[in-house]
Amino acid sequence: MTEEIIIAGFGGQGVLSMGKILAYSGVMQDQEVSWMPSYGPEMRGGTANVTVIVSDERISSPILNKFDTAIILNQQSMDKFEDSVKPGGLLIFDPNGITRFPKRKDINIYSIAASDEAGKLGLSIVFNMMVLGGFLKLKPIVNLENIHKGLEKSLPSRHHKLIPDNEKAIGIGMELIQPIQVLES
Amino acid sequence: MTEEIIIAGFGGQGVLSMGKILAYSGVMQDQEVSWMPSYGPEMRGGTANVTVIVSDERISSPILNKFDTAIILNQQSMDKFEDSVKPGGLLIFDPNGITRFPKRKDINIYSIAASDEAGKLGLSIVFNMMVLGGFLKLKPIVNLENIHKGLEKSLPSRHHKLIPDNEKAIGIGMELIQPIQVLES
Amino acid sequence: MGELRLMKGNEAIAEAAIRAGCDGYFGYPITPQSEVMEYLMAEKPYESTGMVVLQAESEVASINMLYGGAGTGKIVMTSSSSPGISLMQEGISYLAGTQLPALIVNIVRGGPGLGTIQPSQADYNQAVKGGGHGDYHMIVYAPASVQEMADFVATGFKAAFKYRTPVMILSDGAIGQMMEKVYLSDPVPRRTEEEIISQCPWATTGRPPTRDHNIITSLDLDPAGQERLNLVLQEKYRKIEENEVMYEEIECEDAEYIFTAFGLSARICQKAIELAREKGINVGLFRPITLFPFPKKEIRELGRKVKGIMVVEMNAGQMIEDVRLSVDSDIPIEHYGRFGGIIPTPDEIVNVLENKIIGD
Amino acid sequence: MGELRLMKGNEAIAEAAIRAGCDGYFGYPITPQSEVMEYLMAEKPYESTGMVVLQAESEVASINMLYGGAGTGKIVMTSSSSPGISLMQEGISYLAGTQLPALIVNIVRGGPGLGTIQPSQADYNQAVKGGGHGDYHMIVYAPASVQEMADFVATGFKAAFKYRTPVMILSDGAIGQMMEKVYLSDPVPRRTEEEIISQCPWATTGRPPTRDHNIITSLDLDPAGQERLNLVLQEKYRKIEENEVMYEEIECEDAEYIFTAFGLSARICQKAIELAREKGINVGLFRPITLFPFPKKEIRELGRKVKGIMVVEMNAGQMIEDVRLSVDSDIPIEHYGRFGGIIPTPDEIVNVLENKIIGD
Amino acid sequence: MAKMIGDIVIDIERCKGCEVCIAACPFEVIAMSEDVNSKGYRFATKVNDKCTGCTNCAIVCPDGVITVYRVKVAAE
Amino acid sequence: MAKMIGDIVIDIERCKGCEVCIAACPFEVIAMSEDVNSKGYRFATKVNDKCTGCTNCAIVCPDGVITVYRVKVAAE
Amino acid sequence: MEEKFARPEIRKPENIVYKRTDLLVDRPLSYCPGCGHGVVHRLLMEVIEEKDIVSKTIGISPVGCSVLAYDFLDVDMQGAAHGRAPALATAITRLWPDRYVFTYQGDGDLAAIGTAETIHACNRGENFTIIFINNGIYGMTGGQMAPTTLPGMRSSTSPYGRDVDIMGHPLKITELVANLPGTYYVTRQSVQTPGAVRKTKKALRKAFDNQDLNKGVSLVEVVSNCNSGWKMTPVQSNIWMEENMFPYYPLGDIKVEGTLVEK
Amino acid sequence: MEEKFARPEIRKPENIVYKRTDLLVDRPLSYCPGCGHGVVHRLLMEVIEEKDIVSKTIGISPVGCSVLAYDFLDVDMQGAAHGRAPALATAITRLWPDRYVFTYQGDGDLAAIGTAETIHACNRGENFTIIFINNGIYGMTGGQMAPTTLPGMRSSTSPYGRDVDIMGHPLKITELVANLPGTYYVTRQSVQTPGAVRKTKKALRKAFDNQDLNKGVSLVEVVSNCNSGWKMTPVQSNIWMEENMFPYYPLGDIKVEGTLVEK
Ligand SMILES: Cc1ncc(C[n+]2csc(CCOP(=O)(O)OP(=O)(O)O)c2C)c(N)n1
Ligand SMILES: Cc1ncc(C[n+]2csc(CCOP(=O)(O)OP(=O)(O)O)c2C)c(N)n1
Ligand code: SF4
Ligand code: SF4
Ligand code: SF4
Ligand code: SF4
Ligand code: SF4
Ligand code: SF4
Ligand SMILES: [Mg+2]
Ligand SMILES: [Mg+2]
Repeated sequence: MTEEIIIAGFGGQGVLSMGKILAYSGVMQDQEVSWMPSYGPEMRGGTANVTVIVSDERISSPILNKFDTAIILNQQSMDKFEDSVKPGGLLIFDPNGITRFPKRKDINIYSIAASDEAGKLGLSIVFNMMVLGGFLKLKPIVNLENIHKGLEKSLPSRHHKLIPDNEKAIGIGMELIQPIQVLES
Repeated sequence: MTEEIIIAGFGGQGVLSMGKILAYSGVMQDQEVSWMPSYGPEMRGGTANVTVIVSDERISSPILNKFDTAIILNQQSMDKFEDSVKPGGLLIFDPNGITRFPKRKDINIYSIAASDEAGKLGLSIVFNMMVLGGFLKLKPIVNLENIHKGLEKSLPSRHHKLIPDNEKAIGIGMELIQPIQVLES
Repeated sequence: MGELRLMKGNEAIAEAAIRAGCDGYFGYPITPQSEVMEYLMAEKPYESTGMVVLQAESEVASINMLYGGAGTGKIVMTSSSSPGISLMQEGISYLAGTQLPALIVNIVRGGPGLGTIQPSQADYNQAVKGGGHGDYHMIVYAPASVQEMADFVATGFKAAFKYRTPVMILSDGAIGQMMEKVYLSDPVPRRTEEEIISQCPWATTGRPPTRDHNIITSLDLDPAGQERLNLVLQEKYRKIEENEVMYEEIECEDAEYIFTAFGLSARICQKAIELAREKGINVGLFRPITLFPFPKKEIRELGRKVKGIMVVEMNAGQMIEDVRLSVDSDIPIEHYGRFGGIIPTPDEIVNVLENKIIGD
Repeated sequence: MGELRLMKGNEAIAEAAIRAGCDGYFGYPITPQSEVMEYLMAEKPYESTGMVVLQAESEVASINMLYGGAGTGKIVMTSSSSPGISLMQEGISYLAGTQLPALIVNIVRGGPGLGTIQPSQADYNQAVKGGGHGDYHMIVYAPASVQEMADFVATGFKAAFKYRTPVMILSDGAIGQMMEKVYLSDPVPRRTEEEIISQCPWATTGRPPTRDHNIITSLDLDPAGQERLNLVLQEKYRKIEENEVMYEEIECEDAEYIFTAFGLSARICQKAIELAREKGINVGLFRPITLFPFPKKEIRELGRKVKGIMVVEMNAGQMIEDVRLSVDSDIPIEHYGRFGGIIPTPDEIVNVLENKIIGD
Repeated sequence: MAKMIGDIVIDIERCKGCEVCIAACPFEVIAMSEDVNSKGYRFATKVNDKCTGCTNCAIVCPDGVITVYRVKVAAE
Repeated sequence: MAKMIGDIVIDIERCKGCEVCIAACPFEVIAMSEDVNSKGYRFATKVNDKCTGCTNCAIVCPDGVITVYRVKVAAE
Repeated sequence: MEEKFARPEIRKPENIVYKRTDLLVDRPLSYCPGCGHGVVHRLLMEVIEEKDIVSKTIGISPVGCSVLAYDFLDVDMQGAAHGRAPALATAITRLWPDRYVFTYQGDGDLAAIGTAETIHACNRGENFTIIFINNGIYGMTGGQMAPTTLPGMRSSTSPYGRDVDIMGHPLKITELVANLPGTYYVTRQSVQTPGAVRKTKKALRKAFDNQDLNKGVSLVEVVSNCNSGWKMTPVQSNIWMEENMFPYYPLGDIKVEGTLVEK
Repeated sequence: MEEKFARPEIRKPENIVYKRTDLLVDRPLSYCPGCGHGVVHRLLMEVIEEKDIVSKTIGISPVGCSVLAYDFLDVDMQGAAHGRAPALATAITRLWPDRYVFTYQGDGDLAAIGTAETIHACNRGENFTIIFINNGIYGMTGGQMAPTTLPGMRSSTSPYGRDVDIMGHPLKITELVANLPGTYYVTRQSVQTPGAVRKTKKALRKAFDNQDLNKGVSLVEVVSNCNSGWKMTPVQSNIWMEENMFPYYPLGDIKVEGTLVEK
């Protein structure tokens, strides 16, 4: 099993930490992982993205231009990464702030209204975990036990009290995710 | 004609300027010349030397380890350069400060008591020109007219009033120089 | 087997340094490697192991702190990225000339000039041929994973002391910024003062009545003395070339063609090998791990077996000169490079292999 | 034919700069090249031609003054020697990255570190392969006489502006300190403000209403933009390699063996040729005058005609790599070098030729 | 006494929602929008009519996105 | 009152003839030689008996070539 | 978007009392929301515009958050290497003596790596203006400690607060260079309130006016927030700055017309 | 050689009241006749000897005429790159906190190329001693202008005298660093007379004593002749120094126990 994922959105949306928790969960179940962020000043207020690979085998390139899954949290990222999903791959997006929906028909597209839901529930801080939950519903590449361990490892101990909220958010995300049908245009 | 000369002594003895005047005189009679000094902090109070080449042809290496003529003004330089004179070559030294006379028998050795004489005549400042005069007596590689021009060129104009003294010193040096017989030891 | 962590390459370097008993780190912030110092400042090894961590006023100061620190016989390191490393060239030349052990990490970014902060491999020549003045070399390690970022710290310290030479880890922004699994070795304690004094009899530890004063200098106003020093250095480099070569061969047994690449490029070539082999092209990877000493003999032998070599670098063609100087068979040796922070993709690498080498 | 003088190499550089219409010199004292600035300060061109001469607080400041000055479109230069040039590596990389014309003189001394002040050629790699970070080149001239020290100043300025690139004169302490005859060209006036503005539309001259503001930078945070800049540079280097190669062949017509040497070494090889030919060995000299661009084609062709090449350098073997990379015939190519300020003597060169190449 | 009536125009696409203008306005004319612009920032909006055109908001705005208009009218 | 009698020993091979000691001696004890040493320097010599061993010459000597001796004797 | 409180009757060109100067290039600034860099950029361009010296102005941008200043300031500009802007400016001023030359530098740039270049340009009395943005941190590289970071202040390389015993004291480089004979005007200002902004603009104007006199360096320090680096909202950061930075870096003129201001 | 005025009856070991310390290596100093470097070397070694700290002392020599100091001072020594001695000393002091660390630097080294390292080590309050030989010139490289060269003073790069309008003002770096919180003791002395030598020795002793307190940098400036560079005889040069250097660089303590001395 090798899963190659890009997660992309605004700087403040928890994109990097979502990737890190996913990667750490992979580590917890003895898989090979890599987490490769975009970095530098363009992150300031701008977009951020991270490539996460979880695999049973030694990972060759940590940098990719095609992905099994793209998790997309703003319009810029949609513009940039829709085409990078491999045929037959998966694209998940949060519709909040998306002005142009994805058009590809050779991939599976899901929407997850995590931003709205998190706002409603007062769980904005774990919005990213909802999105992760949605992804894991579709591709359960790491199991819940290892996610728990991953959370423990990747959150600084002063934030461990937030782990239950994180896990709750994952559960909510699993419920929230919805397939999208791309219409003929 | 190619004449390869080393001039060596203490820093203050005018070694470099003697070489420069000789070289400039060569330039004045349309010859190729090079003037290659030792340089750097070891000159501070220590020894100084300069390699001068005057030639009718393009000069290949400006740095030599064998010389047609060595002009030697202190003991350290005698120690260092006696052996560098080509067989059949010329060694000229001022005996002042020389504690160990040259021993080679395959070269021509001359002594010139320029330092004493210059002191006596109150011409210490042109002591080096006396030595040059001695050399030119033996090897008239540049003529007096061109030496005059060389002096004009190499002395800053505020020192041009000293040219007559310089020329006088050359004349004195021509008189002063004496062959030396190396005794069997 | 040590402790398992998910870490950035830069963090791995910092943690590995603490665990390797490093005595002092001196650095100045620059992207993409500031995490090295940030990690150290957060870990406060000065409270645990006693390791000194100091933010200098510049890279010129950093390298000269490193030089001063190295003179004490302690285990010291600095890290920076391309423009900062350029500022260190005088100091590096001094370290080489005085034969002091020290570790310098260069997390390369795209140049020249201010360039970009994206990863690059354009500092190969600077690291390997000598960016500073004079005839000298550093041992240069090119890690290709976070694990190696950690491992080469201790390896580097060891080599630095074994040969009394500056050592460089030449990596890039991508490996510095990415996280991977890393097994951290168990911490070794910092050496005691007595150990340092006995292991480094050349160091400035304070002159006891029992020995002459130690002098650390690269100056010799006597050219003969300076030449002797240079001959000692050249002899040292010969020994290093004899003993310290490191490289990796991946899928070379049946290979008709060979990629040669170091660091991040080697990782990308591995992916390219997957793609090429899917297409039925038998290609392998030769990865020099030490760039100086360069694995000349090994690539020469490979060169005699294969039909062509493609050198993939994130630069305009630097290591390829060492490949060409090493290989003695009459096969095509071509370069493929991207610049300025652009990372070549596996498929374009395969394309170029097909067009430039196989199509030849 | 110009004015005839007997001058030191360093003085010739300074005088030639004034005569070439140089607008600004920025430097910091270091042996064996301090005469460049001293000569300028004594000549006071700021009173005659208006040329600025400024003693900076360091070489880092000098090179950045040079960089600032180059940005104005004016003709600017600096000079230093090995350790000082190492400190300039960041600035040189900036000059290359921003494509600015500037002349840098390196009067090389023995290294590494503080080394010695005696002449050396150990900075070949630094000058030619890039001592700074990133993929860049300078055009590098290696004068072998005081005449060439003078001549290459104007040549260098011209090339610098033609290609908008930093140019280096790579010489050594001996050529800097020695006096030879030199014919100085007639002075050309400094360009007027109008000429500069029209000839250098890219320069920071102050934005008139008629054009966009000029920006001089090497930064492009977008890797694609940075790659474009790099491709422009590589294309420029290709053109330079095509057009700017300079070399000299001495007694090569009938030569069975060839010395290859630059700068001072080439002068010494000429003497060695005299000695060797006296012994009946037909040897000639191939002297690269530009080290970048390296006269690859020319030495390749020579290599096909002779029985062996001996590369003589005052270093541990640096240019020899470029010779090996150029020559495609199967002849012995050996190196002879002395270090740290020691100058090889003509007879030892002949000896080595006999033993290492002919005896082969 | 003459009275000043002012108005401001905010380039909301360039506003970064820093709220510095809010602190600078003596008449609490400015507040943050609920919506975000295309960069994801909430932006400054005019929320009442009390603007005197004093320019305070504009001169402290780091992004220079406020244009201020002012006319003098007779006191009421 | 006790009187001091001093003496100095100059390492003439290391003396560089700078004359700084001459200026420092309150009793004009030191003067320069006519001869030069092997480095070509004229060197400092004692030219009278007036030395009190005050050490002035020694402590200003840049080359540290002067050793000073002193004994206290009863006043004459 | 519909505007509720718009007053179209007033929004006429003739009623404009403040608008962004055209000398600021028409593109979004790259700074974080609320960052003082933007204000200073604007004031600088207003001064150049008012003095009508665009065609005689050359600016030097540093390496720091304002590295891209050349993209925003519509005058000829050259990007310096980190810390070296005063060296560039020295050469440019001497080669184009009738130009108005300014450097724009952060505290890391000017007071850490560029210390020697700053001191020596100030000591030589070069005829240019230094605009010095002191935000107590390395903004661009992600909030590391700067020479000017306050005692106890957190940064990514002083995560437990600056410990002066280990990390040294904050460096008041502005006071330091005021002591040098080559500085003619040295002042410290800020831009967090309308009043402060007006003063800073006056200071900048004075600095450029001084260049007409050729009497040496004019240095305008602007104490400014780096809300991202300080991990505060912009408004919080301005308050924190007033309460913590100003006591350590008191505002006001330090040297005027070559004479130190008595305190 | 026969000595006319020798007093063999006094020349006994027990009567020695002054002799060159054994901590000066038994070889000729490389300095020019009459150069102050030699005196300072000797005083320095006397202090180390008297404090009995050889085994705890590490010195840094600069690039300058005193580049070879390590050949003369019989303590462990490291030769710095030009100007960087304070950086080396910083690292050494921190890595060997109980050692006595000193730098020995010329004015070109300390106040030109090394400005940033000097200022920042002083500002951090590193616990070492700086011995600063101010001879107003670059001695080693043949007499070029230094930051401390006086106005109007000739040097090989100011052959018509230092023109402050073009070449900048002399830099009083000692006064400058005295203003920094990290300096504990700052003084300016000289060594041309017996009295001056005694004061300098006291100052050096105080500097090393201060290192026991760990309160920051002690800097001892010694205004010294460079008779070669100045092109005078040693004795002339000392007089010239008193008449010209001292008015500009007045002798005496500038900062004692962390407090500036009122003038
Ligand atoms: C030689 C070099 N060293 C380090 C850096 C990395 N660097 C970029 S900006 C910066 C500091 C910026 O801080 P400051 O000058 O205070 O400006 P700010 O971003 O706070 O406005 C550093 C260290 C670099 N680009 N070049
Ligand atoms: C990087 C570098 N730049 C320049 C030099 C040349 N250099 C050697 S000593 C020196 C100046 C010495 O002057 P100073 O520090 O005043 O010491 P002094 O000789 O007067 O005692 C210079 C510029 C060098 N060795 N290295
Ligand atoms: S100050 Fe400017 S950028 Fe900030 S909220 Fe107000 S209008 Fe927007
Ligand atoms: S112009 Fe003055 S009153 Fe109007 S909104 Fe701005 S600050 Fe408020
Ligand atoms: S010890 Fe005193 S009295 Fe004796 S020679 Fe020296 S200075 Fe003169
Ligand atoms: S001071 Fe010393 S070196 Fe100078 S003359 Fe006197 S004894 Fe000789
Ligand atoms: S990081 Fe700080 S200084 Fe930089 S733009 Fe953001 S707030 Fe401004
Ligand atoms: S050159 Fe000057 S400083 Fe150097 S040793 Fe001579 S007198 Fe002393
Ligand atoms: Mg800052
Ligand atoms: Mg000096």
